[in-house]
Amino acid sequence: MARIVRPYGDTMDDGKVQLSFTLPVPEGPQGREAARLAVLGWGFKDCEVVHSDAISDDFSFYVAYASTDKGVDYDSARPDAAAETSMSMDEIDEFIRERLGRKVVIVGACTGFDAHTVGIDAIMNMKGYNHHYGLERYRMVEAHNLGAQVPNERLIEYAEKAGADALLVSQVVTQKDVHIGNLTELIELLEAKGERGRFVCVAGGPRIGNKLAVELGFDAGFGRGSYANDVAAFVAKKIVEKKKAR
Amino acid sequence: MARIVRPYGDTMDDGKVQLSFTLPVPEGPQGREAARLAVLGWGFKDCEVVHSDAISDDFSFYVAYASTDKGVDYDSARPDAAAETSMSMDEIDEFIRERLGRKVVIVGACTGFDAHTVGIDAIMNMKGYNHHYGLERYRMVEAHNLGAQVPNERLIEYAEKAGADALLVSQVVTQKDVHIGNLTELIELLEAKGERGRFVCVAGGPRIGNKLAVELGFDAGFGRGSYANDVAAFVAKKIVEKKKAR
Amino acid sequence: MRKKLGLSEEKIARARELASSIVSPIMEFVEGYTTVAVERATLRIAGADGADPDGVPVPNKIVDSIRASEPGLGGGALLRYADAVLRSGLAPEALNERIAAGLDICERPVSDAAAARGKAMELVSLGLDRITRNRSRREEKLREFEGRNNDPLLYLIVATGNIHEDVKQARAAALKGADVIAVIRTTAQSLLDYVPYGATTEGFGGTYATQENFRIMREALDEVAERERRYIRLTNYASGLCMPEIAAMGALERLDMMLNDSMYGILFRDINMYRTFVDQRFSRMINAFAGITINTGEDNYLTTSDAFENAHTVLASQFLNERFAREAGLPAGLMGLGHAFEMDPSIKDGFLYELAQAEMAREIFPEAPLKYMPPTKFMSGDVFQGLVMDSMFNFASKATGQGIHLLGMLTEAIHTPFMMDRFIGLETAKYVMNSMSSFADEVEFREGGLVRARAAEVLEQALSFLDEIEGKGLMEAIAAGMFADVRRPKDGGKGLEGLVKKSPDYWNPVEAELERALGIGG
Amino acid sequence: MRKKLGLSEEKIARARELASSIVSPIMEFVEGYTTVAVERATLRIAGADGADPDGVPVPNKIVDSIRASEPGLGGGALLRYADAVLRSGLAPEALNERIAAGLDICERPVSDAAAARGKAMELVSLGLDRITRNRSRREEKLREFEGRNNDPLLYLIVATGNIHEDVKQARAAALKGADVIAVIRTTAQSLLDYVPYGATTEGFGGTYATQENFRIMREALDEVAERERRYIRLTNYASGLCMPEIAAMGALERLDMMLNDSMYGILFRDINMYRTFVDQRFSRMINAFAGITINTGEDNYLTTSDAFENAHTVLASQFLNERFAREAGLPAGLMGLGHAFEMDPSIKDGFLYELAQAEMAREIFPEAPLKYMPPTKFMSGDVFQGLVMDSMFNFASKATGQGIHLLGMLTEAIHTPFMMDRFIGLETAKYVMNSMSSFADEVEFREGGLVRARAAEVLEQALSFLDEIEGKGLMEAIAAGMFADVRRPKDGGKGLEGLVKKSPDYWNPVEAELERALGIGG
Ligand code: B12
Ligand code: B12
Ligand SMILES: Cc1ncc(COP(=O)(O)O)c(C=O)c1O
Ligand SMILES: Cc1ncc(COP(=O)(O)O)c(C=O)c1O
Repeated sequence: MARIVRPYGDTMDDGKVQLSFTLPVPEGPQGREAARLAVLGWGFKDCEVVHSDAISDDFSFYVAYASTDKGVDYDSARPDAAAETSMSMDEIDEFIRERLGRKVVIVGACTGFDAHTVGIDAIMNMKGYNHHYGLERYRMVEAHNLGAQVPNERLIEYAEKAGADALLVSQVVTQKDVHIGNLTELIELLEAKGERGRFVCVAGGPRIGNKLAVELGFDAGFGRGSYANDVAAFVAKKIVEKKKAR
Repeated sequence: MARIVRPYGDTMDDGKVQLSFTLPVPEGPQGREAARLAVLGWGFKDCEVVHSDAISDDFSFYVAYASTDKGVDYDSARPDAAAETSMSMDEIDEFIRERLGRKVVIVGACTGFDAHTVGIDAIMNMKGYNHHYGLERYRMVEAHNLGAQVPNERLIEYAEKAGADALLVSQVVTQKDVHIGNLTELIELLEAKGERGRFVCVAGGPRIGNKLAVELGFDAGFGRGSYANDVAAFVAKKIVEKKKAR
Repeated sequence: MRKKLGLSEEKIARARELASSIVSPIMEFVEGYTTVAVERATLRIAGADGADPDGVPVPNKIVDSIRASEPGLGGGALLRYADAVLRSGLAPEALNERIAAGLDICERPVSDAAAARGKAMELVSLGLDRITRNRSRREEKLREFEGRNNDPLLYLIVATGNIHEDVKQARAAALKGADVIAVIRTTAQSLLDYVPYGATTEGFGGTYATQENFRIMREALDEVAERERRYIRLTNYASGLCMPEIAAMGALERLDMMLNDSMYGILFRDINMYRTFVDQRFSRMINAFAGITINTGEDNYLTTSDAFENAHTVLASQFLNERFAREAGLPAGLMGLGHAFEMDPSIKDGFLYELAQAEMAREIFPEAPLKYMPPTKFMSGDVFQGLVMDSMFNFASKATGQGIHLLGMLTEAIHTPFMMDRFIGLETAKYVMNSMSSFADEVEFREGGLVRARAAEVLEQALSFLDEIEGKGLMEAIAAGMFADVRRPKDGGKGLEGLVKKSPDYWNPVEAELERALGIGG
Repeated sequence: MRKKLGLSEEKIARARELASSIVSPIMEFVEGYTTVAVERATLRIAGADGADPDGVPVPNKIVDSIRASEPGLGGGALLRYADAVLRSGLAPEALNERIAAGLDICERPVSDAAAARGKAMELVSLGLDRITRNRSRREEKLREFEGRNNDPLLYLIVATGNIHEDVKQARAAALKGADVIAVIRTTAQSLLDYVPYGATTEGFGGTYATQENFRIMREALDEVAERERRYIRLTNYASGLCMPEIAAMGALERLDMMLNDSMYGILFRDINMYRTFVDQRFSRMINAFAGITINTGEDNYLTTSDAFENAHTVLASQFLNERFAREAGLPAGLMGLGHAFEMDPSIKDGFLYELAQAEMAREIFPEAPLKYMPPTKFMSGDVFQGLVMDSMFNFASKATGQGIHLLGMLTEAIHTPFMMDRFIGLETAKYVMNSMSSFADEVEFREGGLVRARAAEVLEQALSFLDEIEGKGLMEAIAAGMFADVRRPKDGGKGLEGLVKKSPDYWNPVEAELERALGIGG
């Protein structure tokens, strides 16, 4: 069923949106008019440029309110999530015990030159994050956290030695798409060694989506606000699935 | 000449825009995805929903950054201004003295139930606004400020008696387009009396544009940030023009 | 509360004396008059309600007909209405319908005045009992949900023009932490000499104040209150030509606050001053009886004139509003005296001056739940700068222990609030106020510093201002343009025709009962 | 400055003693060592520069070749370079080109050591003179434009990755009021054991620190400075494997500030601790000589651990950084000791705790131009909430008289700053700081109140922390994970291979000259 929704200012379907942006033109009436036309050009049906100011001689800043007719079909918006349903820590431990009967080995790292450890720690460390314990706390998970700035080669080497079931890769710095390079390289290295099938590969980070991760050859991706139990549930189910497939 | 410009985030032509809006759907992954699709639907080429929060059970708030390819032609953006060039108070007085040789009579009011006087006062009162003296200060202008909440009928009646050359109408409240009604009514009343040609009619207010005013039958419209000398210059020139035409 | 400014208690006392002698001649005048609005309010409390097919309310029809017939309105309206109830043998509701359909109750003179008086007392009791029950219900709920409201109370406006949209917006705001919802009235309703009837969906810049709209919103807020276990106060606007009537309707529908200023209508709406002074007293008596907190409109002084230069006019007006309120039996705990954060943001140390003024109001009116208004005049289309100005306001309010905090909207200069504007306002205010929660307790202002000096200066200026007014007389001072830069002649302005000299046989048991209950006047 | 917290001067003195005895054994160790980076820095001051076609810098080629040949690097690098200049009869620039093209200056042993020494002294003088002229120029301009900078200095970052875009962004920021522009370094440049050469346009999350990039930005800022008649300071990042080299380049190009922490590389970049301790001293001597203000990195402690619980680690680190700086001859006026506004925004009174901590830092280091960092950890995609957090930070900074104020960006959690983000940050900060400008002067903190108690508590905790470190030894404390929850073994981490024991004939006239000029060591 289609349920078309539009932005709401103070009346259903008024389509009101706030925008702000910079234009590489001097401040002035012409700039303001250009800003207004720009917004209309993006498909809004009316636009008021409520503020403009000079950022420098050649750049100017605009705040605008505009409205749109174009709605979106809410019912067909499929969230970009790896796991349809998550499980709690206890459920996951139970699930692993029942279906696999052994500990799952998970190796995690923040790769490349990325030095942000807080994200991967949030997933792996005992303490966890936001009242969700990390993987180290799971009785049926053997978690190895390699920290940050880990070259892909070292991660793979370690995973091989540890007999890992899954690799968790964190990428926080995304400017100039540096993460795409890092993530792609990992998969290519694994494939070159013929080992891609051996590990469940999961990427994560605040700007990482499931779609992107899957596109890059991972099994799943986890973005901002994800917790250890989300990824553990996914990994556990995936391993069971792979076991069945064999 | 066409000079296409696009929003600037931190690199020329990256097309970055910030948006915020409300959707009439509950907060959650599906809402976030709907928000993202909505932004893409408006023609942006990529979009990150960087924040979402529940406003109530059925409404949710989104902040997004998106980028667009669609530029706007800066060179052909014609500002919506009544007067191409303004004059200073002294220049205007001089202009009126030379070209008309008599004082120009201007009657102003904030009409309908609109009680905002500050805007019309800014234009008319001696003191003026932002270091621009008001019309009362002009030696060659006889200014009558009727204040706010003035019915259109009374404004016309007064203008007839005062022998006005120009009517200045302020409209500040614009919700549900109440100003459109008020402004239209004034012109219709004048036309019914066959007096539209007698007065230069100018509308003003923070949400009034020249285009809108002209559409509604006024000679010009002045928006936020306009000053007494802008409107006086316009009025004086217009009267001279009308005199010539006769 | 701990006082930190070292203000002179003598000067404060002197200002109160001046206010008292300024107000006293006004009160003498007020005694002798009633107005069409006072009579309609009285009728409403006694059960008159409804409207004719053209939308003319039943109370207006009754009052107009009494004025048009002999001996006119000087004796009050209630006796006639009660007589009509008696004579018709109908319940008020049914009689109202008849009147709406065209029945003129003044066709025949009152037959049995004593019986009518008895009926009137009965009707008035019903109305006043309902108001008393409302008051108890409010007190009960406040006790039940004690400690769950924010401090200061976070006050949010809704203004869609459509009561049903307003409900959505209000619910959302309440769920996110609003303690007070004010339904802004449609543009210039204050100039209507009647109160529209029924649920309405077509206002400009606000929603019509009608009794049905009050009821609809009250019900919605009560529902959220139960869910959130936080009492949500409802506010509407009285000051204007129907001041006492709207107060009555608010009392009947358990509103909790009411915009009600003794001079707002005169100064900012050009309503006749005699009319206003009479109306404001009756409306405040109703508020007092109903336990409704009034909100005065001193903020309005600063939207037209400069907040630094005219801070003393705000303080002077607070003293006058306080005095007028006392004369109407309103206790300090219900006096939401107004002031506003309207300092030019470019002034060096402007925030500190604001802090001084807000703290000053707090120390001078320690029991009043001061109503602090956000920046409006210097808000611009720059919503980011605006949000930060609002945040500084939030800071100042919490730092000085204000009672009622009107939340600023980042889009103040653009449109009546979008739902998201309100949300942003609430979330950011909660953050700021929580994160500097104990500031008032922690901080002292240096002796000889700019904060103390500013407060002392404003008090001093207010004193001379009051002094001058006392010399001239309040009505003359208003006529001379001493307030808000507007001149209002005594006999000018709207609604003077609604002023009626009480005849010796004027009879109004509502007034009498209120005065008795409030221990004033008579 | 007026002190308002009533902190125990004895405890403060005790903390300084502890810091001194913690640092002293490290200094003893440092005396005996040089590093590849110290040698390269020395060479750069003497004129070595350029890079080979693969991008390997000339100073690296020289040092690598010296290490590879007999007797290695223990005697220092400069003599060999001076000898090569002499022998070749070329100016350093021309020699550099030869080396870049493949010339190995170690093919032959030094022929005339005395002559080479003379040449070296000559080269070093040229370099040091240039640095001295830069310093004078800065001082002159600061005098010329006195009173035109903001207080605190508003510090803005640019981070496009492309030096030419950076220039646009920096110009815009400077025009709108920025006093300091920091060009953020590309991700993980600190882990490179060389400094890239030339203008660069391809960084990630920042722009390469290269001498040419320094020059380009310096020129652009000087231009704006003349136009605005406001000196614009330029900042870059030293701490990392090339700490002394980047300091040297900054000194040569008249940078004004340099990120330079005595332990940052160890803790946050896993650089070997011996290496870091040697490098940081030499780099700080250069900064001190060049009049460059260092910025230490205490903020980093709070990005990983809780700002309330770990406030004392910040203070302890400030004491250590101060001590290390003194040992390098750096006066208090150049110590931009770091701290940060990273309190969880949901903590009740969190802002007051921040105020306490910021004021505490101010009172303990009254002469240091403290560098205060904005909220980063609790910033989220909610840019509106973020803007308000930044505003509270702006308030706290001005209220406590900080020296260097890193402007927060509302999009901190999203991307490196857009031009408009910086603009919004600047405009709102200017408003807040101007409107509460005299706050520090006006306000006292109540005795026995939460603000004073918090400051006293943090000082107390820092004392015990320093006490414990002193007991263990600093290196052992780091190895045990006492800082920032990371364990760094003494022999672990990057860059240990670049550490070189000085041989008895170690000769480094730059070091000697700096020590002499700064009146320290040797
Ligand atoms: C703390 C911090 C730092 C600290 C890092 C300390 C440390 N040990 O981690 C320090 C100060 C060292 C630092 C440095 C830099 N930082 Co930084 N930093 C931050 C900051 C403030 C918070 C990040 C954080 O800790 N978030 C909290 C954690 C819990 O969230 P998270 O990482 O998103 O993780 C969650 C999810 O994403 C997910 N997740 C994450 N990883 C994984 C992995 C898997 C497998 C799964 C399933 C899930 C998952 O689960 C977590 C829990 O929900 C952000 C800004 C911000 N407020 O977000 C900038 C930020 C990330 N940093 C940034 C930059 C650019 C840098 C530098 C490169 C700057 C420079 N040039 O010097 C440096 C260099 C770092 C480097 N070489 O990588 C940018 C990145 C911009 C971009 N999108 O590219 C940001 C956004 C700031 C900004 N606006 O410029 N930074
Ligand atoms: C001050 C103020 C008031 C004061 C007015 C006092 C007075 N005597 O004027 C009071 C408190 C009474 C008031 C009341 C209301 N207000 Co009011 N008010 C404002 C406020 C804060 C500032 C307006 C102002 O003075 N601006 C300064 C002047 C100088 O600017 P200006 O009017 O734009 O004028 C300039 C130009 O527009 C132009 N101009 C204006 N008129 C003319 C005419 C001519 C001929 C020319 C050439 C130029 C010109 O020149 C001027 C100088 O540059 C604005 C919010 C804001 N910050 O803008 C809300 C605002 C205008 N008010 C608003 C509303 C809704 C109301 C009420 C209707 C609310 C209510 N329901 O009770 C009431 C009722 C008023 C009524 N019946 O009309 C809304 C309007 C929303 C909309 N777009 O419809 C605003 C935007 C606030 C909001 N966000 O809700 N208000
Ligand atoms: C005291 C008071 N009463 C009433 C009102 C508004 O009523 P109206 O706009 O209908 O005059 C205001 C507006 O600010 C006010 O301050
Ligand atoms: C003291 C100090 N040095 C250097 C840096 C950054 O350098 P890099 O990211 O290259 O390690 C930081 C980052 O915050 C810092 O605080």
